[in-house]
Amino acid sequence: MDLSNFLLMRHEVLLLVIILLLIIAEVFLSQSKKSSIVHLAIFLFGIHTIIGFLSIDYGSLFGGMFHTNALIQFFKNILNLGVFILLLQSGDWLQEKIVEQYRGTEFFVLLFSSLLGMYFMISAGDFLMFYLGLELSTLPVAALAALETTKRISSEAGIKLILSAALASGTSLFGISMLYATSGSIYFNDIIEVITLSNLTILGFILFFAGLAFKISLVPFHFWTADVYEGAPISIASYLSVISKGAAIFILMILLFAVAKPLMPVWENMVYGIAILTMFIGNLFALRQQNMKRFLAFSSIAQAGFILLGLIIGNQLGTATIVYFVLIYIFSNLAAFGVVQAISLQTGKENMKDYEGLYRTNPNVSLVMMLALFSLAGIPPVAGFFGKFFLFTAAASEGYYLLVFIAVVNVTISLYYYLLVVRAMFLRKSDNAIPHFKSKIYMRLGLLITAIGILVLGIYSPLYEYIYELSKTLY
Amino acid sequence: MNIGYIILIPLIPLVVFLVLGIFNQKIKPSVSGYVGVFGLLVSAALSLYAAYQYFFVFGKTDGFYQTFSEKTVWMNFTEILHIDMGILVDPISVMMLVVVSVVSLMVHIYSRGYMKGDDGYTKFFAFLSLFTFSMYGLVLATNLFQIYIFWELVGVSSYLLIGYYYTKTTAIAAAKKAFIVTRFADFGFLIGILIIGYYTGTFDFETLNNPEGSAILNWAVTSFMGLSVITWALILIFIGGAGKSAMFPFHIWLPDAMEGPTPVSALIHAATMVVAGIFLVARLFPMFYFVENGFALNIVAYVGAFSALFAAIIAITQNDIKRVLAFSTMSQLGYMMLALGVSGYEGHDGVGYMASMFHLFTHAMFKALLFLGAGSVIHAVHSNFLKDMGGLRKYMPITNITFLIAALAISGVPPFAGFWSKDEILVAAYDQNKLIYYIGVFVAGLTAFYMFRIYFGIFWGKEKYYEHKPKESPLSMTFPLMVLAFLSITAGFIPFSEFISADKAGFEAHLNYPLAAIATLVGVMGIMLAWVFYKKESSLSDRYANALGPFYKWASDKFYFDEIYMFITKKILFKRVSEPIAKFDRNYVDGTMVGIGNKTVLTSEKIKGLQSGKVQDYAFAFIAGAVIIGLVFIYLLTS
Amino acid sequence: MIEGITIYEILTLTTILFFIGVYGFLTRRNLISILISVEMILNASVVNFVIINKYLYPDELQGVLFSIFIIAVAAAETALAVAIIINLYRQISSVEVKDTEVMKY
Amino acid sequence: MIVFAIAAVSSRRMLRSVVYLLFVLVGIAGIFFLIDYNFLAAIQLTVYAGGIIVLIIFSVLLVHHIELKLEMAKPLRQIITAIACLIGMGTFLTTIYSHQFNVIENNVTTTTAQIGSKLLSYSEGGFILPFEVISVVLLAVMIGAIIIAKGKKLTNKSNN
Amino acid sequence: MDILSLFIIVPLLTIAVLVFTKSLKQARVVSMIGSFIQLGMAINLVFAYLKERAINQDIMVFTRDLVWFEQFNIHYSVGVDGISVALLLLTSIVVLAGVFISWKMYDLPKEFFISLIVLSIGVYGFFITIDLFTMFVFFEIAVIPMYLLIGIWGSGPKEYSAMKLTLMLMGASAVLLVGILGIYYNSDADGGVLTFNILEIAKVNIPFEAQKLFFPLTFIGFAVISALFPFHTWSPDGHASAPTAVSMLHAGVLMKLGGYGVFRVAMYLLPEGAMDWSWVFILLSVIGVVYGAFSAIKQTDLKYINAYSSVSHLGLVLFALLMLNKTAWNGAIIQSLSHGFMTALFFALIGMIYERTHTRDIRKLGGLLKVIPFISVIYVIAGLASLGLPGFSGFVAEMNIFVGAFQNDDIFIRVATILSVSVIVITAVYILRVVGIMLMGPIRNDSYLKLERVTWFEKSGILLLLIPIVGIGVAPLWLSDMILESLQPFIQGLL
Repeated sequence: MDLSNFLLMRHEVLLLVIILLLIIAEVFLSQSKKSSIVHLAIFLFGIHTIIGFLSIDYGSLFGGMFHTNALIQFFKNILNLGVFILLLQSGDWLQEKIVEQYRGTEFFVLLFSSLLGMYFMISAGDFLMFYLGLELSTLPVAALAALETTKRISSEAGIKLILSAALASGTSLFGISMLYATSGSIYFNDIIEVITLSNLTILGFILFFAGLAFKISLVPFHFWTADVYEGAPISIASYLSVISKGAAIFILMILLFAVAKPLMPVWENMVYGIAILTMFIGNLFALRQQNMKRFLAFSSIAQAGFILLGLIIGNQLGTATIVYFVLIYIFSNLAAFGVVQAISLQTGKENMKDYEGLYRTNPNVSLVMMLALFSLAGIPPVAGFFGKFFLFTAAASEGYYLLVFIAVVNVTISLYYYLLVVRAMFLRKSDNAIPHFKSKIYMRLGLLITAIGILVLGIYSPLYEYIYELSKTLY
Repeated sequence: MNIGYIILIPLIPLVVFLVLGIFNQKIKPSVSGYVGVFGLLVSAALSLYAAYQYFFVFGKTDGFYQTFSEKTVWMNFTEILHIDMGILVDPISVMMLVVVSVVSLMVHIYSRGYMKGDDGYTKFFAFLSLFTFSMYGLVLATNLFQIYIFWELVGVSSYLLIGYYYTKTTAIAAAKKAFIVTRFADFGFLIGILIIGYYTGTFDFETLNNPEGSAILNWAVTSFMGLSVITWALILIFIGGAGKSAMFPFHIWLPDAMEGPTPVSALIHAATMVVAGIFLVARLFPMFYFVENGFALNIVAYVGAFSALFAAIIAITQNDIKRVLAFSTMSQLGYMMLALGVSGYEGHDGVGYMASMFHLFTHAMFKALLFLGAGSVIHAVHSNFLKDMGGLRKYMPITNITFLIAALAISGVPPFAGFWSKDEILVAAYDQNKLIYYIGVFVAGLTAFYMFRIYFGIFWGKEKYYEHKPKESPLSMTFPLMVLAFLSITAGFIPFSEFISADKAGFEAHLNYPLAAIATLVGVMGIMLAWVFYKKESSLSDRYANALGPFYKWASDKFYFDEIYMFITKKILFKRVSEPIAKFDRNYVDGTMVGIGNKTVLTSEKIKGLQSGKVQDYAFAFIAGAVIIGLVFIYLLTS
Repeated sequence: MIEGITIYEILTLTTILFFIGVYGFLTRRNLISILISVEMILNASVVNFVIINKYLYPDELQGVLFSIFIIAVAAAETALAVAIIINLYRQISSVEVKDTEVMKY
Repeated sequence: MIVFAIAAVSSRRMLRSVVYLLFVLVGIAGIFFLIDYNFLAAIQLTVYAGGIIVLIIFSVLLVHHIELKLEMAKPLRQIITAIACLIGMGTFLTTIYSHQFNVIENNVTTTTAQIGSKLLSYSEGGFILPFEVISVVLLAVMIGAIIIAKGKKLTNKSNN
Repeated sequence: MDILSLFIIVPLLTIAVLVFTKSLKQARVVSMIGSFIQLGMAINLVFAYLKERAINQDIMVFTRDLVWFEQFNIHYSVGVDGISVALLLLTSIVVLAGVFISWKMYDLPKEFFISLIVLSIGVYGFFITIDLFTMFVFFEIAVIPMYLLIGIWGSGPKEYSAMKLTLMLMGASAVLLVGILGIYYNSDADGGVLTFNILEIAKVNIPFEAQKLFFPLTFIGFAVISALFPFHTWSPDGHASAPTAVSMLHAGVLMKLGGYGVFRVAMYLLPEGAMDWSWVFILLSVIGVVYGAFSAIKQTDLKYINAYSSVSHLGLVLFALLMLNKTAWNGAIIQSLSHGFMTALFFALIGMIYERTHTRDIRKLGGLLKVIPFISVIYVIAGLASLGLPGFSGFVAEMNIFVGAFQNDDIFIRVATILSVSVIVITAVYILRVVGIMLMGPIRNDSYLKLERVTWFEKSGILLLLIPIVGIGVAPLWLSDMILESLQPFIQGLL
């Protein structure tokens, strides 16, 4: 084992370095130009993102505790991209609000360490690493959620998140312990060999699944989502709904397809039921939300439900469609959250009612929002449609026509509430509409990237083909 | 023997219509009048020439009048079924050409005077030309579908002309009624066509009418409810004809149609369009005759006879002279129908067919004359009602004379035209079916009676008060009167049977003296009766009317047929059908759709309590969920 | 190995412990006591790991090490939770669950 | 031990329940001793009894007046929860008992040295990576805890 | 660039230019030019097609095929036959007319025209593509702009109607999606590869079970947009609230997607399913025909009358499609065209009348023939056309349908046919009712005495629509033959 092996975990190492750099910078930066920490962080992370795309060889380290392959690398890059856009969108907010409270660095440190947690989580080779990654990705976010110490709901969100998280991790630990009891190992590779369809295994697996479902916020493990999203700062809500959800789905997929393959007869039915529940509950709750953050929270729950359609078939096609969808979903949701953030940054308004007549005052923002919503609703030609359609195709490939039917019914329901927002922005005229504003460069850049992404990702087919090629590596 | 030029006869009016229609605003009224008349003049000349050519030059070869046709495919349905457009020249079509062109020409000329100063002058002539075009197309049609096409066009032009005074609500209603009633009949017609097309595989008249053709020979192949489908088709087609020809029970539109300008009534609702039904039956006569031994033909006969009687009775009681004429038209049409109904095919048996055509011809002349005369009277006294008229003979002599001639003609007094044709009809009826014969004779008497009733009422009797002195109409109006009067006198002497007969061979018709005598006698009696009642203003008529009591009342209210129809349409169709449907649609069909949406929203309201905001409830759901899933998948769904 | 005590009994114990923790979590009205319950839940699994390791797979130390990490994480979790609770207390001067229901529906 | 646990979750007095918890933890440490994982028992005692309990007591004192009685949940709710928990317990236990463990009779004692070497070895079955990661976890959580607990009184010397 | 894809590209360019326009003037001129080019292309396409067809006997001509998503075997593949050519012509004409009619769109003109053209892109794409996936994409692209068009520029309860319309159509397309997936996964029944390509799928014979399962889904999915009873209720509200041009495009073009899709996908790919299910849908469509006509009788809002007559007319289209023979199909296609032109014309006229009198309630109107003769006369003509008067396109279509329907010798279908023939009477009733009340009769309101005359752009819009109606009606031969020979392969597919 020499240093070259560390190249395998380049993402992690680099991110760690960035964290340290930031801390050091914090120490040496003078009072006056604290705000420059933001630029520094974004710059560094940008570089990190770019480096992530450089080609690299794959393998596993530390006796299989850590292993990467092309797909995992690619997914880490997706996460990087998402976080980068997120940073761009929240750059202004950081400078205006957080840095004033001398919390700039901490924000980044926490955010990045949580991201680091995700890295470890998705390239974990055993349950221990997985558990640590999970915690590492959760705890700092809880801290971040409670970051706005002056806001009551912020702390409330923090406490709700951390308590639920503790319960969830406790449960899944109990489950893991059972799996350990039956299989005698915490390494995925060993477990695959010995795992069988015994009751204890199933129970352990279900408990463990619950812990993960909590992060993906599948019904009935989803309740924390809305409150936390609403209470937390927008960029954190966005982070939760996009990055951590994406990562969790990815690892769940890997575990289901790779590790728990023998349990498929159990979990495909389970996923079937949960998918239906999740879609309906998410949609029905989203239907009557006024606060945009809650609205997006529930919509993201419903989206998770759709993703399960790809999960259920458990093969390469499923993997590809899921990764593809997650990528698109990241862009769409980031766009939506970005707009919400931009507006609340300017006016502090977060309710749907405040958006009335938005188009006539701020056409560009509302156009981005419309694109995002259409993409979430799955309207061609924007990317979301392709993502959803392929998920449905995947589910149908195994003959789950009924499930697909239920899903498309839900698509229609979801279309309704997405159109409610469009209605507010475009159809309504309002005397006290949000006045015209001009966001700063970061925000504009962030929104622009997402908008382009939404428009291009779907129609540009080679992307999907590439993902499909990558997802071979899982098998 | 080139018949290509015949195509011009319909085309000229069409061109006139387009010109007048498109440049409606630009053209000065006077000009448009001349354009219309000139166009008709040309096509009338052509038709007469065509008639001469056909009957005397090339029409007859080896004893039969041949049928010439030129057609081109207009649209393909299937490999065998297609609509052709073309012209078909045979005795009756040529005869109809003459009728249409002559009457139409007269009406055109007449209208130049009658419509003077009306602000829709140009439009009026445009419509007239449109109608003439459609009528030509109808008579020249080579196949069922073509005739249906022009049938509809005729209907529409009649609609437009009846509704010509479009600010008068009565006119609108009348137009609507006329169109919809005929349209309803056409519904039957169309079904008939479809059946014929499906079972015989052709729409073409020549193929259908060929007595040796498959259409006629194979009528018995398929049957439906005891009758051959072909018979059904013929009955349905006859329904179409009945609609246009105002046979009972489709007659209700005809009286109301009098809301249109009088020349229109003369042209469309007396001379030409209304005989389309007769023409249609005549056109398909071989089929009617041969298929199922003329079952359909009997229906034709009885419907005709009944309509004739029915209308005549009503006519006696009406006070609006135009309506009287309308009902008389209806009864005359009934005459023609029954003539067709009782006709045979071979040689002299075909007398009914011939007679019907003959009567159609003569009737066109004198009925047009009657209408135009009435028009000129109305023009003079500005009223349709008998009570406003009287003693007009000294003011408008020409009208008086011509009207008298026409009245005599229709009453079947020799030597006027009506006598000859009516006589032939009675002969035919006598040979075939006594009952119908008696009806016919009775109707003849009634006809004479009501006709002279109004004649005396208008031109004799006590003078009424006219706010400005009535005077004779201008030459433009009286000239057609005179021409038509001349024709009404002479038309009878045409040896019709030479030219037109069911088997196209022609035969020697000879007057059947006893029958003729009886008919004449009855007619004269009718006239006498009228003389007694109405020559002098006497209360006689009223007394008899009262004596008849309720019956008279019914008759004068047209046996309440309008009311029945109104009830069916307004009360049943609109109230009981449309309104409920409309409501049902709004409330239930739409209701469910909307309801689904609302239900969803409601559900989301209901379940909002789940998200209670208590972290412990969330945890409870979490644990419960996990446990339940565990239970389900370990102990319930053990696979 | 504890003589006379089978693994089943110990697992039963831990399970009971686990559910007591859950019970506490669900019924206590006070954030800190909820925290206490969480500790129990975590401990239950800690014991599980250790016991399983000892009884079933004594030659590998995975369980033990796993439990060590769990303990560490638990400590961290508690620290963070306590911090948030204190901050919350600072704002609303209460650590009752019923005061953390601003956001609902 | 069970008794203490139940007491811990049902006592009306904050501090008392903490103390009960302490007993529970100690009990667990006892178990570790019994299966002679001494090192683990030590950790259990130090980290839990030493660290967490103190932390909790600390916060309790911070946010509570000692004699304050906690109001418990409504009895109905308690019952429902209890039933649910019992059902769950039933499920778990039946499942566990339905499983046939092949117990290996042994009395290998693990020394601290073994654990240490495991922790630091990066070969097969080594735990160095988690060891590193946990450090990051602790760092991050520490920072988070500090900045949050620090509240409004802001200085620019936050993390050291 | 091939001749077909231009139908996508030119509108895109138009939009690109529109984005930079500043005022209503520029916007409308730009979009007028754009749609003029479209019209030119469409006409050119007709001739090109006739020329091509002479030498090339493929089912589809001008085909072009680009791989899009290789793994799903999704292609962007286009091709036309006589049917789609005719419908493309219809679309281009209606779009141009729509632009003319909305000449005075003051509120957000740029956005209006953009959405209008997006809609037309969807329609064009739908007609040219022969790949199910692409077809579906274009289908939804065509539907979604309606929401904005009605919602922003509409009148009355516009938000409600817009939402209702969008949701019902989207729900339908959701059902459709399942159907399409079903077809896709059965397209390898003969051991071939999975494909979305219609022509390829037509070659394999899908197992009967699958056909029975997926035919109704596909049929309903498409038929809802052509107002199949009982899923038609979006159409009256939608039409009533939509701005004129949108009603024109919607009724004139968008509702044709339904019939076309049913024909191209449901009938062509799932013939056995069609035969198995036909009686159900024949029932529904006949109900729709009669029912629509009857409920039109009682309406008082012009747009509602027209919407219900659309239900009736398009019910006829579906009915004809279910007759499964060439003549009826031919009739269905021609009916689609003629109905397209006629309703577009109707809505245009209604829009003008509304613009002038500010009411659509026929009870308030009256004697318009005197004050706005041009519009009124055209209205009468349109009315006559729509009650199937010979010499107008409606007659040709209906006769084809009736004759075709009469070709199946089956008592149930006979009865259905006769019922649907009866509609010629009912139609006459409600058309003449409107004409009688609104155009004829005394003038109800003195303010109507001085209504502004028809303007040049309105005139050109009207004539644009009127000419084809008369053209088809007078000389149907070329059109019906063009369609007939395109129908040949489909008939063979049926047997």
